[in-house]
Amino acid sequence: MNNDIILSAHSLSKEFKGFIAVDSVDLDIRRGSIHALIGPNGAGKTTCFNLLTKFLQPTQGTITFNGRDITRMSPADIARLGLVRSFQISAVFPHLTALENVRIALQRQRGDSFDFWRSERVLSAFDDRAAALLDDVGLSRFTAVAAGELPYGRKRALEIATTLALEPEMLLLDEPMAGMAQEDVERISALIRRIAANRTILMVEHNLSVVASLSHHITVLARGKILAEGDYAAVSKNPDVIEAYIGAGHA
Amino acid sequence: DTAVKIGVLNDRSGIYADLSGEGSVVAARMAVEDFKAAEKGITVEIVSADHQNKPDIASTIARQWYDQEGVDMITDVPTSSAALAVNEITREKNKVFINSGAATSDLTGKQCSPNTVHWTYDTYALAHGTGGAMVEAGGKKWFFLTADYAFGHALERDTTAVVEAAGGEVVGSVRHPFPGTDFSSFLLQAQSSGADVIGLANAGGDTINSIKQASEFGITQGGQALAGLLVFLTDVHALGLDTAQGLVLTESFYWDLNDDTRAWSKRFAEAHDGDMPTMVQAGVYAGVLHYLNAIEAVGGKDPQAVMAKMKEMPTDDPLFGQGSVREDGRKLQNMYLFKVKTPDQSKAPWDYYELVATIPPEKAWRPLAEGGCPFVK
Amino acid sequence: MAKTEAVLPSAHVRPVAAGGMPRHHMAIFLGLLLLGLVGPFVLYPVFLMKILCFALFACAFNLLLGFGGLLSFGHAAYFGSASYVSAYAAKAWGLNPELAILLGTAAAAFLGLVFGSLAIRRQGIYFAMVTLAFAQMVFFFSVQAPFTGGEDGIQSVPRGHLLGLFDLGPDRNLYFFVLAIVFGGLLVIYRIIHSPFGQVLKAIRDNEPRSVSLGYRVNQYKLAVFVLSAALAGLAGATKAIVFQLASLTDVYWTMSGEVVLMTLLGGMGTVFGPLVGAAIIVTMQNYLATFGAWVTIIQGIIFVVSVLLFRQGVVGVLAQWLKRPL
Amino acid sequence: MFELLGIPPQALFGQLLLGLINGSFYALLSLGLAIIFGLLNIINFTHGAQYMMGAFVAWMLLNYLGINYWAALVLVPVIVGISGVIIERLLISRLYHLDHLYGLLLTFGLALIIQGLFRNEYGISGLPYQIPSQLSGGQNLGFMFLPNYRGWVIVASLVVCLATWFVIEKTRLGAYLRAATENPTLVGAFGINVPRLITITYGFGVGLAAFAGVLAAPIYSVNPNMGADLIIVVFAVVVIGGMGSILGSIVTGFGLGVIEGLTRVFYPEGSAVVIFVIMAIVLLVKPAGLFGRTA
Amino acid sequence: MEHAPVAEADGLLLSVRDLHGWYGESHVLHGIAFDVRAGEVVTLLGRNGAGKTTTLKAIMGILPKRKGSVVFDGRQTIGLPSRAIARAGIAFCPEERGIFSSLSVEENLMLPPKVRHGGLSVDQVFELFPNLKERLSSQGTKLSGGEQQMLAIGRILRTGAKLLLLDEPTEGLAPVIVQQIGNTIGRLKREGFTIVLVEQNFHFAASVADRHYVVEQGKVVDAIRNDELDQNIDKLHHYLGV
Ligand SMILES: Nc1ncnc2c1ncn2[C@@H]1O[C@H](COP(=O)(O)OP(=O)(O)OP(=O)(O)O)[C@@H](O)[C@H]1O
Ligand SMILES: Nc1ncnc2c1ncn2[C@@H]1O[C@H](COP(=O)(O)OP(=O)(O)OP(=O)(O)O)[C@@H](O)[C@H]1O
Ligand SMILES: [Mg+2]
Ligand SMILES: [Mg+2]
Repeated sequence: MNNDIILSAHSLSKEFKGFIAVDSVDLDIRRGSIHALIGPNGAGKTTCFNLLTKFLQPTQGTITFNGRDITRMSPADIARLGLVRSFQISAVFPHLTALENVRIALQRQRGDSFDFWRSERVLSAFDDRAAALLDDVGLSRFTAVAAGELPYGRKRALEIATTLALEPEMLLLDEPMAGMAQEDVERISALIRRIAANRTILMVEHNLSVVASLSHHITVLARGKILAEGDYAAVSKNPDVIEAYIGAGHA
Repeated sequence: DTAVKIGVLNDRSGIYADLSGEGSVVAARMAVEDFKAAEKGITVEIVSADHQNKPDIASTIARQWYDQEGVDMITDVPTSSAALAVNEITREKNKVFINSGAATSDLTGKQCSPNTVHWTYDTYALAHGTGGAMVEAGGKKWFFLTADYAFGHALERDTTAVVEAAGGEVVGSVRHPFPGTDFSSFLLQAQSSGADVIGLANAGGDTINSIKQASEFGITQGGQALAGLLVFLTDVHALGLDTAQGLVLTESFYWDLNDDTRAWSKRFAEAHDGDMPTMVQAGVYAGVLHYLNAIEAVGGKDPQAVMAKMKEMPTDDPLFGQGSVREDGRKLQNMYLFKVKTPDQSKAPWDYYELVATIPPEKAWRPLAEGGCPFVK
Repeated sequence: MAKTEAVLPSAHVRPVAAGGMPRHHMAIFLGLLLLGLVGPFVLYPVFLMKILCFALFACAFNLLLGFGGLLSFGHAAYFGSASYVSAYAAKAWGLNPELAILLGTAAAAFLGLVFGSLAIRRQGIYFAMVTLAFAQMVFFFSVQAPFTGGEDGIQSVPRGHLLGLFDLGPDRNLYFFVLAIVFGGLLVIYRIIHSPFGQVLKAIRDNEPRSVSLGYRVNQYKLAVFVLSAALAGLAGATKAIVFQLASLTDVYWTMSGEVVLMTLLGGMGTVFGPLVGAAIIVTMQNYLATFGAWVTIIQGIIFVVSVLLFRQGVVGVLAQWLKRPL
Repeated sequence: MFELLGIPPQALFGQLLLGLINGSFYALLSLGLAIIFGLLNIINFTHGAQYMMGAFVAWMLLNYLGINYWAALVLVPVIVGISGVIIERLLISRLYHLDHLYGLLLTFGLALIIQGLFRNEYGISGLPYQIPSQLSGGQNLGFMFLPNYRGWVIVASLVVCLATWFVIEKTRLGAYLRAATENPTLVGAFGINVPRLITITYGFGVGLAAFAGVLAAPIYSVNPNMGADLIIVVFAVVVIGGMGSILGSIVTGFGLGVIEGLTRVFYPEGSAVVIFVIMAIVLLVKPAGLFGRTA
Repeated sequence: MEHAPVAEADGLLLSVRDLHGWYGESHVLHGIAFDVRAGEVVTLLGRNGAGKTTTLKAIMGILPKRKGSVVFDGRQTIGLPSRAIARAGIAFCPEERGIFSSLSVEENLMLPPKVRHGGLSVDQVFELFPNLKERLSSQGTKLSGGEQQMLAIGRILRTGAKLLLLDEPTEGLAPVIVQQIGNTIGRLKREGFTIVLVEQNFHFAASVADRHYVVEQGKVVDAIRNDELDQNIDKLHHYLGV
């Protein structure tokens, strides 16, 4: 594979006691592209995610990131390489304020913060950047609110802001739009488009209009196997896909 | 006239609460009564505290008593660790310590102190009493059930020496964790060892448990004798005769020895809701009495003088009869080998022991030379 | 839904807004120092030293529970083993007190490293039980090992001369030595809490998987705080051994682990100064109830129950709420 | 006749059997803990004290009311269980909205209180309790003398353990209980009376401990501390087994009993810590515990 | 109130008046008021954080602090514990699905006790959600996000409650499934179920509901009949900030 492939998985499989959730999937994700992973429920999308980010160990197959084999790495190390994920069920630090949530991510730039002898004053350096990120996702009004008290949709937004704070080379977003009101969907799509400029993004999304408008390339999973690949136009015409996923209504 | 303050420091909530505890305070008060302090223009005050068998608590209290509350003498102090701690502080503060409750013979050995008297018993005496007498009684082959810590090891070591000296042999021993609950597997090993005597080189709850389970495995019925190296009247009381019958043990006092002991014990029982005195409590009585007598004789409470006097004049009390306090602080008196009665032998409550043998002081206690007490030349 | 409140009410650890030590904390520290300095002229020094040692112990424990969110039910292991080591070093090898104490602390830190690296593999209640079990292991070891003197413990430890110069025999001299150690310890703990490291700890306690996905090696952080806490607990234990000239099984028994939890709970877990107060209260109580035997444990139990049910923020926590300031 | 590491095989059988007996106490206690934990999400530190109460209440019934062992075997779990129900209603139930660790602290405090009270009342050196006449004596199995009573202990605990397992894992009630611990609010919103479920469960778990206590009374010294140290070992057992599965804690209980028994023969000095060592190893190789569910 | 709920009070199954709700100190519902007729499907629309979920929780009695009046089937339920409300015939499908990890899929499905006859049979549920049938024995939370959603809905269809409160049932579901759910809701309606639906997916809402209530900052600010939707579409877009 040529070097403009940033992440590639080869014959990736995951088996849960006899049940094969992901079945020898080959993925190649081009640098700088927005790549959507769609498919019916239970197709194996989230599992794929967990495999790529090493939250699950693949039963077989190899994963290479920037030409480097990461199949045996720990999730934390993957993140350090610049391959960062979000979660399908939203993940924030409930007792920290929105600002602190983002700051925790920014703090990573300092490398490991084992420096228990230093004062936390050093962290205030990140406040402006954090505020900016929150503003990007429309949370500027909530900087001082404890994340746990934000409504669901806002939590998702905060999570994305936190993820961005890591300046990751590649982002994996699991259903970023789930449970968001229209207005947020718009904003987040815009945001994703913006950040995609210098990043690669792989996302799972059921909201087809979002997929259509955002993604350059689409992989359709069904029952753990790849059903179809290509851009939206192509995929959405594919009869199998319509039958298995999109359904009559949309076609 | 002199005002004396005596501190009874012992275990009031833990494993030794029954054999010392409040009973020791009662005994101390009786001593003051019988001494008729008031008439002699000596005012005696008694304070008491619980050291919970913890040396650090014991030492804190001792310090405070000596430094702050003007206590002149501390007595009882069961649990070797606590006793040794108090022993140290008493020496440092130059006061008087009359121990009755602790077993370790170090109090008058390596750790001996010019400010300490060790009254009622010690491991050496127990080992020799039981060990020697049993072998004479025909228990030649021994197997030890030993609590796996310093105290247990010491007890086993001493007894082994006696047994072998008396022509017996030790066919084996097993070390059980301390504290332990289930001794069955160790007892099984003892049972199959073919020994005549199973020596219990442990204390408190461990001993009770091992005896209880021994009876369950029919060890005494099986012809093997069970020898408790550190068993008190209260333990037998707790076990009940069904379980404890046939057990052999050594003590320096039993309420039913003679008229004096019976009379005194009756008074004690009245003052201590019906419970008969243990040798430790008896020791506290005798110790306090001797201390007060010494003070009277000296005409003051200067520790050095009083200690000297206590060692100089013979002891005489209704409980231990004639005796003396040796240079190294060891109180010398008879020891007795008892056998626990069967339920139908027992006529009255607390009627538990039958006397098997009386061990005279010279045989009972460790010779001065062997103790290795530094300040004794 | 249910069971969301973290072990420590997060309100108490909101970081001091982008500043160093807030003024009222500064004031409290100075006040404490003052108290410490006049104390021995008013009260029995040995008693005060006991409070100081336990205060440090409790604060070290609170570092782990209140700020690391890890409830260790076996902190006696580090407290006790340190006291054994320093006692032995001072008595058998005749080391100077400061060296003996350092050695003890190091030992505790090492033990913390070993047990910690195992214990952090489990969370929450399991963690508590694992630490408790390990502590029990240390207890049995201390019973059997020859150098600990079994049940007798290590007795008559020399207080020695500080740096071989100042005689620590007199209670007052020793007292100021101890005061210095404990106060230093407290400042260290304070700084740990309010450091970048402390921030990450907070995040981890809040949402572990998320912290991982942000690239934090969570277990290393947990281990780090565990070792720090163990070491400081060791410092307290080692000092106590020199003060009482004694190291014994009580220091490694599970009741000791329970007591330190109680002190922290009563004083206010997750507060900076709570454990101090808790320690003072409990030690004083034990001192005056010593005569009541079993009642000591009963009363301690009652305090436990009451604090858990009605008084979760503890004395200082309540105070903090009342003053609307983190303490 | 050949020997195994210096131990004749018969003796070994004997030791294995004793290990099982020992294990049946671990099993009963860890089972009770597992149930309570599984459903209330608290570690019941009072468990040891309640085991002790079991033994004491049996003793009281006998000495104050002349009620014999067999009746006690049924009555005591009920009585102590009820005391548990009261504790749960009055105290523990106030903690469910909090972190589990508060439950640990509360029950720890309760344990201190209960043990203290019994110590004040009955002292520490323990009380006598005889083996019921029907079970006194024993069988000579050739390789060992097995007291009938010990045999009975194995049988009784096995039966009780398995019955419990069945109820929790295989019945609808069990499903309610498991669901209720995960999300009581939602289960309540399905129309199920969660608080009552939880109370019953706690009572039952405590009852198990009390049952173990009665079984123990005739062979172990009945004293206020009998549960205190035991419970810590049981905690280790629970960690090794992983509280995820009921069956797991039963198997682990018996298994560790045997292992400990064997250590007593081959390396007695280590028998106190062997379980903790195993726990350390398990944590290394299988952190979730042998039967634990990894979330 | 400027928006008229339902004029004629006949056949009212649920009537909410001046409903207030709190999370700890924060006052989230400020006098919600709306009505639902028997056999009707109504949706609560609104932006994130408007208070839709909270409203459902309050009706279900699982919001710790609530005031006001919720009359269900002629009976005041505001004071009742949630289990009593459930027994009265209301069932709730939470936003976060609430699948039990310690229960198998089957146990999850069977968990809610039947409160009345007329619920779907298990087979009917499988018919709706074939995925579930294949994974019956696996651990509930091991299901994919969507499968969990199906399970969460499926299990309350069994209970035979009269009134179903569904919080964003289509969230994270594939279009095919969304259509299925749509059909299901239609069918349930025909079978006489009454449904209160919280939705972000406004197209979906339009396809199934009779009426829409718009929630803003803890108040119902408007009520729109589905057949008048086209006239009001701009207003609605304004509300939802599209
Ligand atoms: N830990 C697990 N154990 C067993 N089976 C699992 C596990 N995780 C997922 N599965 C199964 O693997 C299949 C794929 O799950 P996955 O979560 O990847 O689906 P998905 O594509 O993300 O679906 P959705 O869009 O609904 O989230 C599902 O059938 C699920 O039941
Ligand atoms: N557990 C909580 N504690 C405190 N405040 C909360 C909590 N949950 C929700 N809130 C607040 O209550 C308000 C309403 O939340 P709710 O979840 O009802 O909104 P929603 O309309 O359901 O939003 P969404 O469409 O995102 O689900 C929001 O402002 C939110 O911040
Ligand atoms: Mg998914
Ligand atoms: Mg909602």
